[in-house]
This record gives sequence, structure tokens and C-alpha cells, in this order.
Amino acid sequence: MKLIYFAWVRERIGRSEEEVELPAEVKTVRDLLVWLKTRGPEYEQALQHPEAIRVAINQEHASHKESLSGAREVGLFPPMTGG
Amino acid sequence: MKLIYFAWVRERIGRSEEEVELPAEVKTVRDLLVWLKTRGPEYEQALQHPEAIRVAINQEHASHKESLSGAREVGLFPPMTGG
Amino acid sequence: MAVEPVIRIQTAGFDAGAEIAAASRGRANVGAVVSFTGLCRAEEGRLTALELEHYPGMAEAQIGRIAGEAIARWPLLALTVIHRVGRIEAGDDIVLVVAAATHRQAAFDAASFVMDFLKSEAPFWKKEHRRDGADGGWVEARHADEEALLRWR
Amino acid sequence: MAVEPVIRIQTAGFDAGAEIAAASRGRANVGAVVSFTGLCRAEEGRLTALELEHYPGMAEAQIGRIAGEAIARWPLLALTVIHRVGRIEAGDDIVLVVAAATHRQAAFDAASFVMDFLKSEAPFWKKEHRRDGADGGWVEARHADEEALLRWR
Repeated sequence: MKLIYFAWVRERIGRSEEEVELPAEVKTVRDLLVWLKTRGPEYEQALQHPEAIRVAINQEHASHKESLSGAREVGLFPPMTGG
Repeated sequence: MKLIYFAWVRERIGRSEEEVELPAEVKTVRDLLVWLKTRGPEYEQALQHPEAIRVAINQEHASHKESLSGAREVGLFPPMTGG
Repeated sequence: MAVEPVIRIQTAGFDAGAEIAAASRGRANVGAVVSFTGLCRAEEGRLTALELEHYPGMAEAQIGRIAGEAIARWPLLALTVIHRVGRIEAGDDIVLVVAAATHRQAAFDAASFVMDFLKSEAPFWKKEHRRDGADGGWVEARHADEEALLRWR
Repeated sequence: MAVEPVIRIQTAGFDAGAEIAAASRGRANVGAVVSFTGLCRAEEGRLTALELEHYPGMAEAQIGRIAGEAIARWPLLALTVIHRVGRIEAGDDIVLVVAAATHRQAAFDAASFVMDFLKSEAPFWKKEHRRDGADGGWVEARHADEEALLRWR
């Protein structure tokens, strides 16, 4: 699965995207955020307030409760400030 | 006092403005409309539905109840359709 | 310093883009500019043009009152109202309102407010030129336009 | 026939006047065109520029969803959304929304609706370039922008 990061999530993690193999127990967006935090201090710092992280699955907004089944690309980013 | 007419009020009366001397009993806008209707068939036709006539005294909107004292210029016209 | 509105009544056309740019130029706190352009509709091909009549003097004064009211109600940084008169062909512009503010809601509300009052309280009248050559008569005031004023009371 | 929105994400500037004119050109029933231009504020001289980041692909798709929703809700005759990305200097344009309709209320409401959703649901982020050279950080979402969505539910 492709993970893609934006704004301060990207800056804190230190990369803009990566391919990951999810462990079998990671089934929802919330599981993904918990698992990513275990991958190192840069992830820990980027995701310390998971409720502030917005998520898109296959380029559509998704809640933290949503299942990852069928997800090819998951975007993680802060609240949007367009317009 | 100067009377000035617009749109179909002007067309029906057949002139765009005129100077008039008001009889002493004409004190309000409503009095003016009643008095004007006596001045000929063209006025009669223009003012047959006085409630449809909008009035401005000295270039400010005025209700039919308003006094004419101090009026130098009175505009008579249909409901406005600007914009 | 109170904003001085720009008000013009003219037979010539206007350049909406230039007026929008002018509303923010030199004003570093403008974050939002809303414009409204009103056009002469062809009314399903029935009309070729409109003839716009106005009450000279009062039209400027009345637009000035409406603009002043908008400036008193919202924190505007610029406000422009241009109203054309004379013959206006179908598809051509009739009126332009431009409102600039720091945030968008003030700009949207002020432009909408000015248009609502222009429609029903500024002394302009429209006569139709019909394609079939018949006397098209004067455009009647829309009840919806009178109703639109109520939400600002 | 359903209206096809015009959606562009670009680094270049845009010409609001040209987009407004394009929204009514060849559409004889357009009587009202509302435009919203959003600019980079200098924030009392504190900022020199903003850096606009976006999620390529999703940004276009998400604006498309917002535009489609507006077209479903109001009888629009044209709808254009242009959002710039990259470095934008203080005083320069960031975003343009143009909505055209027969009557003004639909055009005002649709432009306002699209802006409200662009602010909070389109994947764009702004980083500040401060005049003093310090790292300005990322612009935080305004609570008022989240609240603005509630009136469209």
C-alpha cells in the first residue's frame, strides 16, 4: 500500500511517500495510525495527536473508523487550509 | 414646485417634468396624487392606480403620507427595476 | 478611516477584472473580493435589448445611501458600484458590484445586500426592445426582489 | 444538459475578468455572474508570501465533487474554480470561483458554498514565508471555516 504525506505530516516524517506492507492486524485507519507510530521517533512526533490527522483513502476523505480494505493509496495530512 | 416623471408615468403624462403651483389644500404626497388626477385624462390614466406610484421628495424616497412642506422637487415613478 | 465607495452611472461598458483588481490594489489586508455582474438576458430569444432609464442625481444619491449602509454593516475595505444606462444589448453587462474585505463572509454579504437594494430601491427602470418589433413595455418589478429585502431588516 | 464545471489547479495567475466574461459568453439566459477572488494577505506586513501545497489528483477530484454538489443544488449555467499552488506573494490572487445563473441568488449561494467547502475539504495547505525570515509554520485551519459548513447541511 502507498502512503502519501502532506504539509507538516510530511515534514515531520521526513518523506513525502512510501510503500508499506501492513501487518494482518491493521484493518482500519485508526489501526494504521497506531501502527505507524511504532515505526520510529519521526512517526511518533508526526502522529502524536492522531485526532488532528485527516486521512484520504484512494483520494477520498475517510474517517478514522473506516476499513482499509481496497485501499491502494492512503494520504495523511493536517486539516486543510485551501481557498 | 418641480414635478419630474419617469418610465411609464412619464410616457402616460406625456412630459418628463413641469413646474406647478400647488393649491393650499394639497399638503401631502397623497393629496398631490389626488389633485394631479384632476388635471386631465393623461394624468388620470397615469395615476389610476395611485398605490403603484412611488414618490421621491427632493430625491429621497417618501411614503404617500409624507408632508410636502420643504419639497422643491417631487419625482413620480413606477416600482424600480434596477440592477 | 471609513471606506469611500466608488459609484458610477455611465452609458459605457465596464471592465469587471480591472475593477476587481482595483479593489485590492494597495490594500494589504484584502483577502476576499466578491463581484456581481448583472447582464441583459435574451429571455429565450424574445429580447434584443433593454433601455435603461434613471433619475439623474437621485440615482447616484440613492446608490450612495445603499453603499453607505453596507459600509456601516460590514468591515469592508473597498466597495464599487457601476450601473449602466441607455440601450443595452442582450448579453451585455448592466451592473457591477465589487466588495472587498479581509474575510469572505463580509464581502459576500455586502455584495448581495447592495444588489438586493439596487434592484428595488435605486431609481432605474427597464424598457424592453423585443425581437418581433412589438412595443415590449416596461419590465415589472419582481415580487421576489421585494421579498429579498426582508432578510436584511 | 448538465453544466460541466471548469476546474484548474495551476501555478500561474488568472484573469478574473476573462473568466467572468467566459461564464456568460454564448449563454443567453445568464443574468447574474458572481465571482470570488481570494488573495494572499500581508497580515499587517508580517508575511511576504505563502507556499501553497496540494495533493495532486485528489485536489482536482475533490474540487470536482464540490462543484458537482453545487450544480446539483442550484440552477447554474456555468461554474469555474481555479486554485493556484506554489509560492504566492502577498497581494497576489490564490483562488477564483465564478458562478453564473439566470437569477442572482443561485449565483451568490453557489459561489459561497463552493468557497466554504474549498476552505475545509479540498486538500491544500498554506505555509507562511515571514518578512523577518523566521520559519512561519503552517497556517492553522480556522474554526470559523469549519463552522461555515454547517449552514449548508
